[in-house]
Amino acid sequence: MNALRDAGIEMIPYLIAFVVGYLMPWRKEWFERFAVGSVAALSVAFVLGLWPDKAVEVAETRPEEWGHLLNLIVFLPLIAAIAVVFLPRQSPKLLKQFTMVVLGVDFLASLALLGVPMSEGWHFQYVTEWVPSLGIRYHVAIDGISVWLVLLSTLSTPIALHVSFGSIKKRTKELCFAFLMLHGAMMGAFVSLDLFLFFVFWELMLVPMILIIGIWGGVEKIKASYKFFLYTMAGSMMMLAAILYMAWVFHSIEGYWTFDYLALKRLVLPEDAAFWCFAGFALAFLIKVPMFPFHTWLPDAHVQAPTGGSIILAAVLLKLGTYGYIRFCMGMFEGPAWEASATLAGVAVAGGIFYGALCAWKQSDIKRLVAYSSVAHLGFVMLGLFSGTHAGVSGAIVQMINHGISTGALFLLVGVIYDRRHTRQIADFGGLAKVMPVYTALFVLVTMASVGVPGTNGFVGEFMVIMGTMVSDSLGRHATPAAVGASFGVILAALYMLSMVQRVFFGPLNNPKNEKLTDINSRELVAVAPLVALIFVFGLFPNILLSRMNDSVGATVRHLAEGRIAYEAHAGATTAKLRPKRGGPWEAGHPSPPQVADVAVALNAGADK
Amino acid sequence: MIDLFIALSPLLTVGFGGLLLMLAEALGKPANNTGMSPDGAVVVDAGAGRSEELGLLATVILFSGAASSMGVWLADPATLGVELVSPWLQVDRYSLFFSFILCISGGLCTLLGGGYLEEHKIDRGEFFTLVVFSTVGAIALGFAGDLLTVFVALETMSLGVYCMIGLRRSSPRAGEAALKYFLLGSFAAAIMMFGAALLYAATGHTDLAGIGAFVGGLGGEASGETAMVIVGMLLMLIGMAFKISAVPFHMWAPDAYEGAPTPTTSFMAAAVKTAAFAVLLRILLIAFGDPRLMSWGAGWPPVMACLSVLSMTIANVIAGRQSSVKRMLAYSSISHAGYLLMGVCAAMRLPEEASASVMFYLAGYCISTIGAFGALILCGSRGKEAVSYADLAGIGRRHPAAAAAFALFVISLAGMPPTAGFFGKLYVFRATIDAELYSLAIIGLLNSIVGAYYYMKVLVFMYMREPIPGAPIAIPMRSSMVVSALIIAAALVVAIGVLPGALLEMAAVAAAALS
Amino acid sequence: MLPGSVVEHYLALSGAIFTLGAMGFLMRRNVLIQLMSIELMLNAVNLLLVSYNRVHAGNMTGQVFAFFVIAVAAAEAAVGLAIVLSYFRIRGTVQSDEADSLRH
Amino acid sequence: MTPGSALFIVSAVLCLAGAVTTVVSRSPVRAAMGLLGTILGIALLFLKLRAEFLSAIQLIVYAGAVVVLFVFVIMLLGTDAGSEPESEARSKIAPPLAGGMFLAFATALFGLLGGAIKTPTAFTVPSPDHGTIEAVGTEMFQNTLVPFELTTALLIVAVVGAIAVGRGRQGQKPNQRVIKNPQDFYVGPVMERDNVSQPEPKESV
Repeated sequence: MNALRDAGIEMIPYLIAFVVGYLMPWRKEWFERFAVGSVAALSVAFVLGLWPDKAVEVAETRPEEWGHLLNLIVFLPLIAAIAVVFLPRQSPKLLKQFTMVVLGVDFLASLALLGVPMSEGWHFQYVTEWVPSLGIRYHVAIDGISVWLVLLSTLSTPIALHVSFGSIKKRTKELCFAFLMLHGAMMGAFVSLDLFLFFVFWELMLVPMILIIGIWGGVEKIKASYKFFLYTMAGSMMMLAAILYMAWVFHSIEGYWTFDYLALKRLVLPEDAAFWCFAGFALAFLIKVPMFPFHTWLPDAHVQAPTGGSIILAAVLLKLGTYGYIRFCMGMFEGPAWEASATLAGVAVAGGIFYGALCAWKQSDIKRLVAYSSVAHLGFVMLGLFSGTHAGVSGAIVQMINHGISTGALFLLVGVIYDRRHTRQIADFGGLAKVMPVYTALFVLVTMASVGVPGTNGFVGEFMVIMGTMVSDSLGRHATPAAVGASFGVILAALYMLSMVQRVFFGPLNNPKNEKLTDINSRELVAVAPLVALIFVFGLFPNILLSRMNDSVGATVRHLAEGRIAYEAHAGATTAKLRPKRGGPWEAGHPSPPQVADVAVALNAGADK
Repeated sequence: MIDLFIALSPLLTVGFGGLLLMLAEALGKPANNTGMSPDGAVVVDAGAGRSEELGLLATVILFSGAASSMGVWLADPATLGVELVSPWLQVDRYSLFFSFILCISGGLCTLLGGGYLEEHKIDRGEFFTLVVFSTVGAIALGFAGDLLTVFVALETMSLGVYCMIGLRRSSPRAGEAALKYFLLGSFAAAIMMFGAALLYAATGHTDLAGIGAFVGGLGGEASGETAMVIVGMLLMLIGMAFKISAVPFHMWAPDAYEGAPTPTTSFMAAAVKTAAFAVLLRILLIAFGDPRLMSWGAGWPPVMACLSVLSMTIANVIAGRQSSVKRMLAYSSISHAGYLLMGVCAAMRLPEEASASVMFYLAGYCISTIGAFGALILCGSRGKEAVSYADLAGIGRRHPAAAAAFALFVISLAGMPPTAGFFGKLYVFRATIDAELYSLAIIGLLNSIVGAYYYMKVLVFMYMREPIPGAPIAIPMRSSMVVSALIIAAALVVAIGVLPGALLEMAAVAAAALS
Repeated sequence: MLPGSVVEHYLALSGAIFTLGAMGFLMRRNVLIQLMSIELMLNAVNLLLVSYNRVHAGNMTGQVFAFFVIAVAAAEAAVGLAIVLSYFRIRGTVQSDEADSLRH
Repeated sequence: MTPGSALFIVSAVLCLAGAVTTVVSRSPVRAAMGLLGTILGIALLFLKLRAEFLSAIQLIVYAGAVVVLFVFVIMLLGTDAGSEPESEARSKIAPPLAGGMFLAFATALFGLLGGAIKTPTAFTVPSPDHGTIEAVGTEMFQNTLVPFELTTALLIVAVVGAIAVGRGRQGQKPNQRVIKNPQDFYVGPVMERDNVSQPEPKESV
């Protein structure tokens, strides 16, 4: 009887899969449904059968945290994306509701992440074997930095999709699929602590994003999506080479394969190798940010993408570059990151903040202007990261969140008038304040946040970045010029944003086409309201952000300094060495050598017997 | 003795299955599909009009070949008295891995053929016999441990493929493709045979292990034997390079791929290439596995590295400029040969890891490329094949399922997650980096960016462009056989891409059996 | 050394036939002659195998190999001629450089 | 000059002359005769090398079957098939270039070989039954049985394939349909923009 009950319990996943498959509203005949159900059950059997059964014990589990929460957040959208494939394309309403419900659940689940204080160490950690023979593990966790980015994404995606449903009427199925896939991949990239897993999610974001740009984009959509794709691909290939090289060095020292961040972080590479690996990672992230010489894909992508795509791109996707820089470049290549920071800071100020601002000033297309303002804002973020100080890095992270909120809101608002007038040229507008008062108010508010007026969120981040830059060790004598340059950048930002607002909303209403414009409708208001609220919440109470990220930022800055010292002590060496384990909460979940070093050898030994 | 038959069961199953297929073809209902030859005589094709049932039978035969490979793998071939057929046929886990892949590939191709031949009015039963016997040759090539078996097997496989290309007798393009492939293929075989004869002349052995032992026993100074071994090796490698269509010996490939019926193309791109790599790795590692021949100085690695770099770069550049998708896929398969050769190069320092990576890559590549050609088949119908990019425009809406499948396989070929191609590429690059061939790995990575461009072009045309109104477009066909082939291939691509562990371990074990 | 008394003479002869065959294959555009050139190359292979079997005279491997090469060559010729025939029916020519419709 | 050397010289000249004839002659028939000459020369050399059985096989299979097959095909195509002057070749440069490259390649290879071979290798004295039918048969059916069995697959493929390819032309032409309105074949909701010409989405095919 017991055996029967156990068998019954084991059958549950298959039964669930079968029932779900059977109920898919895809085909009418029962045998077709039956076939789909069977296929679903079979695939569950397949996955369960192939999954390596050697689960790894996490070093320290926190009792108050539910280990599967991150899995839920990451895989709910991905599984939903697969489910969307089987939903009928004839009923867009069902598709929309399904997608929104999934994203809503994802958002609520991510709110639970705020339930625990972000103390030292990783939270909600979950580790299991994925591909044991290559040393690849499924290792996810968050800290005070990534938790905000996860929340930013779970908030932005539903908003972006809500906006998209308003303006996009065709090919809803593909839209839902792309957004869910993109969302899941972004979540995965933010929480992965295995470099390989990170790379998988990083690459997984590409295809949905090019679909979003390429299917629902503007006139030049195909060129823009090619550009986006090739730039990102170029960066990620170099990153892949660096990842593989580091895994190999670790293997040759320790004798087992791993791609784990915590393990590879311990590597102290010789100068050349460290530089090239840093360059590989930095290239991937700086392209994604994008920083000055690599920024040319961004205006095209933003201008051509549909409003929803622009929001996701600005709010979340670009943050992957900055997040990757903090986590991986500063986390694993402390020495080269430190050495390169003065140069890169110069580029960030001159090429990002100044050049971006000047380009923005010259634009006649509002969306393009906002896109270039993104380049300038991200210059601030990068400057804060390069400073390597507690204030600078915190400011950069705050600025990342703020940029996500305010630029996302700006793109949303630009989308609103684009839907009405199908143009984004500044010259076509003027005096909109008279016909669209609510819209104008919102736009001015968001512009204020973007410019960094005190009281809005933008001010906190920029202020902290400039303060942090001023006292930075890593920038040395370049610290003060960089800080001063950045301050000028703030002024420039005010100039170009306010002049745009002035030309679009104030002055005479001289274009007759603008006289009939309707004000912002409820759907758009619902979308933009949370962002506007957050502008004030974070502007007035920045401590909500700062208190949670404090420990993580402290650890990042501390590890950066320590790692630099280890790197300099290792200078001149030709071989890599492994820093001893630091211990403590930041190395919980570090991989341990497998029982037998090489799986192939183990299997062979078995075969010989 | 019965053990031996069990050990050889993959080969025997497929071989006798082929005979059964011929019987079924000959004894079945007389053809309902007659045509007139130019001189007025009525031409009756055996097995005409029955391509679905014959295709299904062939698929069953080939899949049971795959099943028996798995069975022998599990039963541990070393215990099955295989020394009786050694060294002619080396029944080890290495060859079983390949016979498994080859049977799966062949089975998918016959499934595609079942739908395609009927739709395009070339439904002739010979196709399936040829596929099955070519697969016999391919499996035997994977098993071969002696130059003699290598040749017989290679020719069995190639002759079948030549005829499969020329099967569509009314099409000048198919005739041309068959002619070109035949001429260059036989030329390559002749060059390879001369190389083999030189190896025999120098060593007195035709079995690979014997050659390897003789080479190991050669003294350090330059002697006639050394020179003959090196020249023989070079000629063998040139012949092999033709078979795997590596640049600059690739001239035949795009034409042959384009002119052939698409199921044949997929067979050529998948099974022929896989079998050629199987024997290439075995020859390089067993016969030329001597450290002196595995060096940058006088051995095969520099040759392989040159071929690899040329194949990747040139094929990728040309592929980006094609207007025909089928031709693009042909060039893409050449560039994949380049990536694979990179893994072969890495075998100079890390024989096991590198050959495991090549084997894993081949498994993923075979399934993805067959799937891509299958999706291309599904996009056309009734004599109008979808070949150009323009034919694919708007397929994302005309036939969403075909487009989704095509997208998946193209993503796999481009090496992006979550697909089999991604892990294959990763594994090959890892082997290359581990073997300290950094510049080769960087060239490979740069090439995969170029490659990504033309793979993305397929996505762009399927999802982002619309057909020009009024232009003749290919209507997607309906065929349960093609669809089932695609479902199987897609399931495998995703399964390997998400949970590659089992196959990786198989490849590692198989590679360990090689040395 | 009298001609034919050492095996290198056979190697040279076989190499010459092989080279002639390969050049014939590469330089001629008549498919039939290209096929014949391939047969020449295979004959060179046979000569090499059989002559070196007198050096490694312990077994008959070389001769048996040559036997298989003959079998393979015959099969190849049959298939090749069938393909040429089919091609001639369609195009009315056996010039291989007129086989270029695939590039356009 | 021993009779053996004389035989070698005669056969070598026959082989080379035949090969050159094959390669240069305009007429396929003459080329086939050249091939026949080479085959005969090699059969003679086989005799001298104590390969009586192979010599017979060479004559039977090559001279008796392959060359006859060639001649047969040439007759089938018309004796002048392909014998027209090759001046209309599309590319005048490529063939000589390829041939020249191969010649250089072969010269380099054989030069390397010739340079490396310091001392000539004499023939060993073979066992008395070297090359007889019995010896070859024993070798073939005892040791090389496996490849021999594999040859069955080769021959089946060759027979089936040659028949499949070489038989008469197929009768039917592919039936092609030209579709005027691509929207007919779309699945799913058709949007306003697509709807201009066609009010209802239809099933495809």
